[in-house]
Amino acid sequence: MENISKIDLLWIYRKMKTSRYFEEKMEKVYLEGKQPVFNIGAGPVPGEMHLSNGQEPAAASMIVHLTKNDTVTATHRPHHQAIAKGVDLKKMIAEIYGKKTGLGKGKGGHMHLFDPNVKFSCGGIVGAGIPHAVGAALANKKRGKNWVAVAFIGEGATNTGAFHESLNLAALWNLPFIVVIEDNKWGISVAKKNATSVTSNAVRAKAYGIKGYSVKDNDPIEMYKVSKEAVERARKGEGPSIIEIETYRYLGHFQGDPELYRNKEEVPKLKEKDPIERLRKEMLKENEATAEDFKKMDAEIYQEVDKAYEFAVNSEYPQPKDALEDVFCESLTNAIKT
Amino acid sequence: MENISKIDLLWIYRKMKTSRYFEEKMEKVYLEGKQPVFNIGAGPVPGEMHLSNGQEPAAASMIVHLTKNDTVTATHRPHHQAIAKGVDLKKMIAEIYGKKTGLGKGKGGHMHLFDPNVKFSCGGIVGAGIPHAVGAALANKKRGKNWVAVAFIGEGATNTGAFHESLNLAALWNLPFIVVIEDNKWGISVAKKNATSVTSNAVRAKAYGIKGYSVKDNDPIEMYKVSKEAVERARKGEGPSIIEIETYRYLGHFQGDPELYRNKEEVPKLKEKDPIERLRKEMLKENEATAEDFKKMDAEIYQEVDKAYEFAVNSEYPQPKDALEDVFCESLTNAIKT
Amino acid sequence: MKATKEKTKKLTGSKAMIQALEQEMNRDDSIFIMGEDVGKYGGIFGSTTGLFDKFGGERVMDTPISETGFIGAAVGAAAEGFRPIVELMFVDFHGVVMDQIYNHIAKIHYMSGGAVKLPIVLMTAVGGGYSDAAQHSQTLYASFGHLPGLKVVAPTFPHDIKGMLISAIRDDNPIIFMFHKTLQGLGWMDQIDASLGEVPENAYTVTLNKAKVVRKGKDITIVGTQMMTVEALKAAEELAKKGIEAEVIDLRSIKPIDKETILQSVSKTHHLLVVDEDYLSYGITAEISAIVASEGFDDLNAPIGRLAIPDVPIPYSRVMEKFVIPDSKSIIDSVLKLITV
Amino acid sequence: MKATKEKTKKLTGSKAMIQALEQEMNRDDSIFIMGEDVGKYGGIFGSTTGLFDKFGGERVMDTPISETGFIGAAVGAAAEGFRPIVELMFVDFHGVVMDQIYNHIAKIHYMSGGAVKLPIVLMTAVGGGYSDAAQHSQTLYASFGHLPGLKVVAPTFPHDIKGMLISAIRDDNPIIFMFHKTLQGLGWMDQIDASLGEVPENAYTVTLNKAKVVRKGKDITIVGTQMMTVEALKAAEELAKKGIEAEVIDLRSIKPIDKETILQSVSKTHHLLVVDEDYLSYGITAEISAIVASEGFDDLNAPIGRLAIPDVPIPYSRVMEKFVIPDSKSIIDSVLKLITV
Ligand SMILES: Cc1ncc(C[n+]2csc(CCOP(=O)(O)OP(=O)(O)O)c2C)c(N)n1
Ligand SMILES: Cc1ncc(C[n+]2csc(CCOP(=O)(O)OP(=O)(O)O)c2C)c(N)n1
Ligand SMILES: [Mg+2]
Ligand SMILES: [Mg+2]
Repeated sequence: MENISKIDLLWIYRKMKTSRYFEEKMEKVYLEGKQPVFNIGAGPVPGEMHLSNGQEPAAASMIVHLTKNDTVTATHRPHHQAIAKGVDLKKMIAEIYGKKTGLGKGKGGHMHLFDPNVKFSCGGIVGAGIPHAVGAALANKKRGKNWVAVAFIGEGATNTGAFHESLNLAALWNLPFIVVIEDNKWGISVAKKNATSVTSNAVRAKAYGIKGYSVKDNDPIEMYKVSKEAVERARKGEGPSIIEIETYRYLGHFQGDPELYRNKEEVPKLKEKDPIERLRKEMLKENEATAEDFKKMDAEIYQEVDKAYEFAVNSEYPQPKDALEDVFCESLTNAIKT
Repeated sequence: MENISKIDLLWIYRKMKTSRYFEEKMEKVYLEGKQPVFNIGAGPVPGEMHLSNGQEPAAASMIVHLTKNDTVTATHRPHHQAIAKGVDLKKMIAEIYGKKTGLGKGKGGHMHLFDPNVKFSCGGIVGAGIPHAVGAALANKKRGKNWVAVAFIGEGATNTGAFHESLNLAALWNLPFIVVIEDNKWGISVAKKNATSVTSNAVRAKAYGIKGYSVKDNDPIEMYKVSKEAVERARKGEGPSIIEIETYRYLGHFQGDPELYRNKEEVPKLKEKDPIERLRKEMLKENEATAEDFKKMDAEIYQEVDKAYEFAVNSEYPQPKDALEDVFCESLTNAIKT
Repeated sequence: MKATKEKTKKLTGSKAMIQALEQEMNRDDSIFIMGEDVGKYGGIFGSTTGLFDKFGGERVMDTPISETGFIGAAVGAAAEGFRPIVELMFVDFHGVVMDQIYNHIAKIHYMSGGAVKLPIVLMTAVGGGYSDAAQHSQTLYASFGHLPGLKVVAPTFPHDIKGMLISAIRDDNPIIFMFHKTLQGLGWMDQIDASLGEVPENAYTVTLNKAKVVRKGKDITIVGTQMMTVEALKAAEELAKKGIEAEVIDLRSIKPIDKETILQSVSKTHHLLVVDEDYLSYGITAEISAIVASEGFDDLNAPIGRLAIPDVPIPYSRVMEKFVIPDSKSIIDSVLKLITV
Repeated sequence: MKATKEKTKKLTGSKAMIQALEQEMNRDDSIFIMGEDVGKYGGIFGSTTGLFDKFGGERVMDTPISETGFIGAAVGAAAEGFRPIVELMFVDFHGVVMDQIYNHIAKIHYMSGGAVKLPIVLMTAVGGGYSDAAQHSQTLYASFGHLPGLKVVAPTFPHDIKGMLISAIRDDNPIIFMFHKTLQGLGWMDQIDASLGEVPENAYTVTLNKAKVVRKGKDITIVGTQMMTVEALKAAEELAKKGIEAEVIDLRSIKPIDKETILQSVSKTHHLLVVDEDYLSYGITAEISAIVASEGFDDLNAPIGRLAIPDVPIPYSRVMEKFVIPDSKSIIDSVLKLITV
């Protein structure tokens, strides 16, 4: 952990822990109203739910290098990046609960979180967020700012046309753009080896004449260093990078996934190497923080997250007719045909 | 020209020469009815016209290694590959004239030539033909045949999502697939350096773990050798290849292109190195053929092409109502709504 | 052959699909299935469950997330004589591959003057109602219906699902086969009676281009598709109590539309309501209204009613989603407006 | 502001577009243009000629053939406060990028509850009639009109082309701006009078969502778009000689449709013919017929006429292409059928 400031280490721990606690709580509330018989459309949080437990290092150890002027685009599995990027937690949970107070007034849902204040967005179409980040990077270059744009994707998204077109554009125009590939081995039920013709997506950087990095075994420290270099290079106008990190998907693709396609030992093995626990132990060993510090920090985190959930639970639902608003900047209400 | 059979050399020459003469004649007939004022919709050959003068080596020196069981897909600039693949010349020209006797009964036109007898197809959407060839290669593998599928594209098409998705699939499934990239430096008016983030698309093979080859300066002999290796490897189940050949675009992107975007010296310089003349001289030097042989061959070629044009010119136009046929295997005529 | 009244079994929509696929794959080994998660997973909406174990990875192929790649590959494989069945999980995702669908799959037979045949079936799940939001709840019926060269079917009941899927597989033309998530009878979604039905065990075909009168009535014709047919039938029961006898037509074929069945019904009821889970503008309500207004005009005694998703994206929050997707209640309201016109 | 009657100049559609772009780019430097061959080439259909020299490569950017890349990039740039104008040469090519258009550009404002604005103009050339065959001759009006979250305009005459393009650029919503190849007045295509018109030199706006009565008449309403408006006007002259006074409406806005103007006209003429250069099923003829059949039913004295490209791909050979694209002759025939009904 040489030359990583204690502040950064604590920040990374805090964000990873916040995300983990957030997701574990979401895992529970998602099941409300879905028992004894699971029904995806029932309960206070209906629809698909993609959780990121185990994938926290990718988000926290990259985003620690970003400011609110830097852009992040994410995917259908967006909570860990959203939390690291500083998306308003209350409004984010309220959105997931479909409340009027949510980021999108309940119109978006968990796959569609937009917080322009911290330049965060995500979406449900694999690969589609990559060019959005390229566009933000283009805007930054046009404005002469040293702001960067980072697209987070899964390893499965590297085989979409959007990936290729976006990387070529970013490289061609030498944009401050980084793509972080969270290789959790799976695209739903399709293993990386059955989807991607190369074992490491870092080599794909060669196809664009840019820099490619791989981070092994979900290591928050290694991810921190690699990201630092990539972000600094981007800010200096030295062009885009591809970063692929081996990470862990503890849960199913979405909640309710029977997971018949992977063997039962995989996850327990991964959990033995839990990245948050690893970082905590490291920091204790290196005396970067005491057991007390962690206890205090964890308590703060639980309280913050719990409060945000409360806010969401206690918020109002939108009115049915609100569905007709926000299609365009001006209201559509009077233009409706029926 | 060591270890290239005379037969192959003569075949390559014949196909290149046939294509060149075909295109030069097309250049003329295309202007019929379009003078004194050029009108793209007028004359016996209306619509867009993309000619391949100067790009013959890519087609002839690859396709010499193929049989009629091997598949070729091409682009909006398809004549040189079609001729090398053995597409019925009469029906091809008839199609371009919009005649009932054409390959597509006049429904397709010059960008849409389909000859299942020799497994040739092309289309007007950049990149779209690449996955079609991947599918043919998949079919060959499923049948346990050693037949190969070759997709011909321009260098501009390497930046489409279709290119990336197709190459990854072909590599992943280890298919007998080859993509030949005709780098004529231009995608309409956009120079390769303004469109592609790497100078050579051969390096992009690394992104798929396959073999990449580049052929310099439009050389038919080098293209022959490289293609031979790639085709043999594909037949042996050793997987896909990318071949990029530097080639020449003598004419505008399409006929009528003002070409204000490239300087006037470019084409004359290229023509000094005309690949057909180069091959002819080489063969004379190496005594592979005599001036007499060439004279005789050329005469045969002119006659064959002229006859095919005659056939087209003398063929009937379709009936207006024929437009309603061939939408589905059974006739649509009675189902039409108006 | 038509459905035989012999041996039948109660199956869900999902099981009906699987049975059709299995029986046809046994019959013809030029058929193979490609798509994301069609293998071990068995299809996100249960369309291929068990087929990977029965037929192996050669004939039930998982793909990367490369829709243009593998749907484009279906063109090449079909041109070579195979009969690919390709699934793309949600209809919403087709935006990444529409070019292959409308410029190639739909047009190659025509552009080749009939020389090239592309017997491809594209299967995809449609529909909302379970809070999956704007990018996972669409039907996009008309987005496919508008484009020439495609037959687009959307069966409702298990019997039609099996029979029309077999017809689609045996057809030499490209077919878009849309199945509705809620009608698959999946254990993890809403359970509705319509997703269960008697299905003959043997293979049989149901014509692709015919609508079906699923309830006779004399007062008004209600045309629905998939879940809208189910809601229309519910509404019809309620309306009957009010003395209004609605005739309900299950469209089944989005393209071509079976005009005859619709016009004949309207010539009897003189009233028409079209209900659609797709967007209002340029949707099914538009096309059917136009057909009747131009070819059945004199049979109409009242304005045509249109009920569809108002031209808004599908919102996530349940209260708003319920508001935009038509249901038996909004159907009843519309009918009462039309009849008392 | 409305068009001022002051200083005007006769311009082609192409020149009108260029003038709109130049004046707006001078006014607001957050505007930039991206697309294939929009730079030195000046746009394949003359939409950006000269702008590269005036504004340089930073504001008039040629792109690779990566539609999902650069149209997706427009989303990110717009969210950051820029106002991208993106051209994709032919409407036919949008199949490769429909996802960015209907799932993202069209829905992000809505899904974000209004928090994100995407002031993007997508310009594209539409139309056939010059033998460019099935993949280069479509209009696909309805393919865009069907999808919520997009304003889709298709002006016909130079005055509207300039005014509506300026309105589109100033609108904070995403706009699909379709210009018709034949109406650009390009030297290398058919020369038609309609492609030339008086255009005010100063910047001005024309409302995006209004249709326009371009010829008054009492006997029948003919609704057209772009070249179909031009053909309808031609037909109207002929019909007048036969004593039939047709009112011709230039639709101009594909989405939303200006119902009021159409309904008002039909309430006067009691007859309606809709003409479309797009495909018949689920097209403009469907939507407008449905609007009138549901909201103007009592004003109709005869069945509604629909004239569009029968549901076939557009054939290459001139004789067949002319047969499938409506023209003044087929319009006259249809009108005579309807009026003598
Ligand atoms: C274009 C498109 N195709 C398919 C899907 C369905 N889908 C959603 S997530 C997913 C797997 C994504 O895998 P990966 O990119 O590795 O992300 P992960 O889920 O592992 O985080 C798929 C196939 C989609 N949303 N969009
Ligand atoms: C998807 C798509 N985008 C754009 C076009 C318009 N277009 C036709 S050819 C062409 C340039 C192609 O360049 P290249 O691939 O190098 O082939 P070349 O014309 O040089 O043979 C373009 C942009 C198209 N046909 N399809
Ligand atoms: Mg993954
Ligand atoms: Mg080129």
